[in-house]
Amino acid sequence: MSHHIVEFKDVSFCYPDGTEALKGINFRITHGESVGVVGANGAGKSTLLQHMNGYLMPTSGTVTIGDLSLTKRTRREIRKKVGIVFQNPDDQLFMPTVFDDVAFGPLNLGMDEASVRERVCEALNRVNSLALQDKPPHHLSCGQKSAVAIASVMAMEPDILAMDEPAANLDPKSRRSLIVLLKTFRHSKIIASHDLDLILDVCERCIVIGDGVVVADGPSAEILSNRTLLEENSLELPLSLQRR
Amino acid sequence: MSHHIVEFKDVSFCYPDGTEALKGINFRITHGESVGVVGANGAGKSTLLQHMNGYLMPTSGTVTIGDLSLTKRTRREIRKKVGIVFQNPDDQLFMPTVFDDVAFGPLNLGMDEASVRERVCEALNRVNSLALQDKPPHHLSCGQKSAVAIASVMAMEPDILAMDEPAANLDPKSRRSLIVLLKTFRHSKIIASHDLDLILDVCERCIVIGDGVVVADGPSAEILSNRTLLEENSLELPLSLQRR
Amino acid sequence: MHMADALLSPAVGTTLWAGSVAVGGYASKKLKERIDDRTIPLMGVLGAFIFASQMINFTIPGTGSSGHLGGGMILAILLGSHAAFLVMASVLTVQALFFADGGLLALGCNIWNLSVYPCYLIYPFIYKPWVGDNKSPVRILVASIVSVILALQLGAFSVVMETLLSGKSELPFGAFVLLMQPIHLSIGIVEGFITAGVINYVQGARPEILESMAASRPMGTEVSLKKIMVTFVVLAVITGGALSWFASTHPDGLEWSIEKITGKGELPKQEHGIAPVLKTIQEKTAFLPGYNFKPAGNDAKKEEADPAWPGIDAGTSLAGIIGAAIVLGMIMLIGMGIRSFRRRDT
Amino acid sequence: MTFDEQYFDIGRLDRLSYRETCVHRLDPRAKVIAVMLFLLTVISFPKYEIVALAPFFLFPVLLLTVGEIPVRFIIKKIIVVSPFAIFIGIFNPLLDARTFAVIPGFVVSAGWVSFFSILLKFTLTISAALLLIATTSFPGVCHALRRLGFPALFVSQLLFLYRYLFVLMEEAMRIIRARDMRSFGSRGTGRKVFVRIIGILFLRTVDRAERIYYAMLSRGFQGDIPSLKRSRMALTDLAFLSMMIAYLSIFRFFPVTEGIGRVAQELLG
Ligand SMILES: Nc1ncnc2c1ncn2[C@@H]1O[C@H](COP(=O)(O)OP(=O)(O)OP(=O)(O)O)[C@@H](O)[C@H]1O
Ligand SMILES: Nc1ncnc2c1ncn2[C@@H]1O[C@H](COP(=O)(O)OP(=O)(O)OP(=O)(O)O)[C@@H](O)[C@H]1O
Ligand SMILES: [Mg+2]
Ligand SMILES: [Mg+2]
Repeated sequence: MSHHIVEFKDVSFCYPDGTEALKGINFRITHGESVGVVGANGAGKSTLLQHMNGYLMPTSGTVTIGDLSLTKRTRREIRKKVGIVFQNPDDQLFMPTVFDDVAFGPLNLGMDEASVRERVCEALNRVNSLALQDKPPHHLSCGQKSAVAIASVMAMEPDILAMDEPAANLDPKSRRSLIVLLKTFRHSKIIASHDLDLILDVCERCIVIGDGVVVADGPSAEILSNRTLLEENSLELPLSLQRR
Repeated sequence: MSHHIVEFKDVSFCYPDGTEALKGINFRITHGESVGVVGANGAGKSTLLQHMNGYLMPTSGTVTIGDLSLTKRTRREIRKKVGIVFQNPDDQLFMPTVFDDVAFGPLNLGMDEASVRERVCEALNRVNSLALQDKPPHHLSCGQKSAVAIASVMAMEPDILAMDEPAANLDPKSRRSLIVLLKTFRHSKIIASHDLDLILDVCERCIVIGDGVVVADGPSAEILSNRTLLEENSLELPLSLQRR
Repeated sequence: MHMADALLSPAVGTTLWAGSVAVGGYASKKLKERIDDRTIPLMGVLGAFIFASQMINFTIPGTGSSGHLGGGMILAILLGSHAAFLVMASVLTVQALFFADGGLLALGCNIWNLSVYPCYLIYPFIYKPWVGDNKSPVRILVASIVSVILALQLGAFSVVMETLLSGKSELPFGAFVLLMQPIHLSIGIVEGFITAGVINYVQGARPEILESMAASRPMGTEVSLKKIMVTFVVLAVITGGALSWFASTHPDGLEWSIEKITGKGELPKQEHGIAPVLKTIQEKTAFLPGYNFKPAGNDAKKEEADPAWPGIDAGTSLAGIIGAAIVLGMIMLIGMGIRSFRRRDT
Repeated sequence: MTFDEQYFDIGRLDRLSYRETCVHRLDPRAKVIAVMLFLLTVISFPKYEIVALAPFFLFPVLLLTVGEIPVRFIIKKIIVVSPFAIFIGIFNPLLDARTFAVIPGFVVSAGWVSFFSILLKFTLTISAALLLIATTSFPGVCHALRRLGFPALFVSQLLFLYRYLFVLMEEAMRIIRARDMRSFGSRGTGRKVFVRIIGILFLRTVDRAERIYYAMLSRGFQGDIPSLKRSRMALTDLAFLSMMIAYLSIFRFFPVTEGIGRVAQELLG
């Protein structure tokens, strides 16, 4: 199933104001892999994720998703395959009610009403938020918003899932169910997070980004127990590995 | 020193749309205590914190800060005593440069120029951000913004410090320095967070909120190791207490 | 459409600057008397909102082009005249500085064209009396569209007048108006729809916000006739003063404009396409200040004989060109010198 | 030009203004006054003037080089905003075809001369405005305006606008991203969704203003935005201003360029 492959080849990205956020990133993710992306504040994680469906286009180098290499022309096709959950849930919820919001994507895909309804309920159910469906998003608490944002992306059934700091505002139980949810998601996934314990739980592979380059890439268990490597990158051992 | 006391007596709060977010909250915090507030998403933590300086006014019940009970009239006095750091540092840094921002409070207190300068430098120094003083806030990273927001509250020398989810987007190293910073703050402090490890590190006392009421209140070490209590409230053991 | 520095004469530029500064001072004074201090951050953040909303564009059905929110009118509806004027002036200032939209001298014109009309004419005299406390979406829609169109038409017309009175452009009044007004009509319709859409949306989703904004704005709930009269008199005095000033310096230009406005000088009949039209207009008219010679088409000899021709003879011009080349060359050298010196320094 | 680029451009301009060169260190008031005088002088030349404008390129070139501002960036910005002036100016050659014989044996029409003059003035005025902001931080300009007598309320607005410009633009950009991700082409980008998004952005803006207001209150805000006294006019600033005035008046009132040309002409024979 070549179409679930993600490949970055020498990807560099420079913000128009001159900040070099990525400086030659190389990696390849094959079908079904789950990969954690970790690094200091400002290392380039969010920038990297935004390349995955063409919000940002590499200044140099190529991004390949499945059989398509990312260009302005293939962007639309690629967006159907890659679902991204961004850092701030407020920015993702722009429809007047939770239900409408989750339905927005499926409706734009041209699905009929009955199946949209079904999809929406299923997606909300998965994040334990079915009861919120008629609320307007601005009346939700932070964590509730995050959960709904995840549902709205899940409802599109993407082939590849990318998440930026998905657990930041979730309570420990919701975080735990997110972990379970992510584990049951069978396709490729990429998760950028400071929550190293979550990465350790969900991802078998981990990429450390430092100042726009890949500093380390390997099995999570190995990388996330390498104290010197982590400390060089403003990280520390996952809390569950820190003995009190 | 009665003026550092915080007391909530039967405090209830109902949002204009009818959501009962607080349903009779009772607790009392004495001088120098540091208290963690934990609970599920939507339990009412942020709502509770917003009562501490009159951003919200209780629908019923009384909030007492020091010798003053919170009313529209005493609000201004109380705001001088309680410094709140909300979740989003962007909303707190409203002046065009870091220096101006930190100086805003002291200037409003009517201090003369030299002592304002001194206060600002001292506050910025405490959060290791003195070098940022001439920068505009929009050129700072997430973590830097949080640090400056804390400094701008600290420069007011509040008697009581309240923080909502202070570590949400910080990388582990910045989180660690925040913990150190909080430990050095001598006055009373109240911290709402899902990061139970942080609470365990910083607060000797912990209040569990569930659905608008106080479910438990006691020493952090005790409460945060009580697995059943935590699990009933959508929480779980701090990660550092979970053995892998 | 933003007026540009390069098209302005100092007289027009400074007059409109003075006018805008006067209105700004008046607005600040009025606002200061009754302001609820929570409007201060609200005004600032709403200015930023105007910018942010301009980044979001949508496809206008059928045309493939995209539209966005302009600002003046929606601010006036939300904040009332005085606050809206100040916010709009700040927005235009940031545009002039960061986007170089217009320029700093033209800023006076732009504030006048894009803020004074919606905030001090259209809103109090058209939108407000029309909509009042009536919340019906249809009425809001119609009133918004009409108001935005009127405001933009006035603005566009002012751009025309300012350009003509400055005398840097050869464009004749009629053709210029025919170029500017229709463009702004279509922009106005789109913007009117958006303005109404946003007001209606907010009305539906969070009516309490509109109410609290209305409650905290000075010129919102009770409009006193006296105040409007004062505003109007201020406007009239400024425009009147400016116009009579021009009348004294450039009698022909103004006469000509007024003749055109009152419709005596009609557009000539079209022969083929726009070029002949422009040419006939040009032949029939001599209207611009400092342009008091009779244009003579391609007839070069007549031109040289014309005593009003700016006193330039071919000899000085050649010297001028050589001089300009030398001066520019020297400036380039200075620039490069400084650059390399700096580079060596660091 | 897409709006994203516009946003980044102002980000870049803003960053340039925080550099440390001697131009950046001049008092903002001196720079504001100097630039305004410069603009007025340039604009005051008559319609057919070209030659006498040449010396006025010295000022922007000095700001550019001493202030270490990238030339290309400024040129690009000038081109981006040029359409309106070009659109209006291009009619001059069409309408004013009288001969303006400049060089013997070579015929130029008056319309082209006045058009070229507009372009020169445009380049000079726009670059001066851009360079002012590139060499003076925006807060600096605001404080200058305040001390030049602009109303405090207006200046506070301007500062708030500047502060939240970046925050809200980023917010808007993220919302567009979210919309585009789930829109699949033109579906979902129509007017209805657009108005709703603007509406949401508006509501959030109002909520944010409320939070900011409370943040201000909790730091003792009582209706006035206090500010510390900034730098005062130093000797260098006064020297800069007087040099500026001398420069502007010499080249405005004396045909220096032409004189140089004449001397050169004579020397060459
Ligand atoms: N819009 C932008 N314009 C210019 N520079 C930017 C922009 N967004 C981010 N940057 C810069 O790019 C670099 C990478 O930022 P990015 O947001 O990718 O970091 P991150 O790893 O996601 O950090 P965090 O953990 O704080 O979310 C940083 O130096 C940042 O300052
Ligand atoms: N502005 C509002 N209008 C109506 N209901 C609200 C509003 N803000 C919050 N609520 C509701 O009030 C309850 C408490 O919300 P609150 O934000 O205090 O929760 P929280 O404990 O801070 O949650 P989180 O951990 O997700 O931040 C929730 O049920 C929420 O949906
Ligand atoms: Mg990020
Ligand atoms: Mg909360």
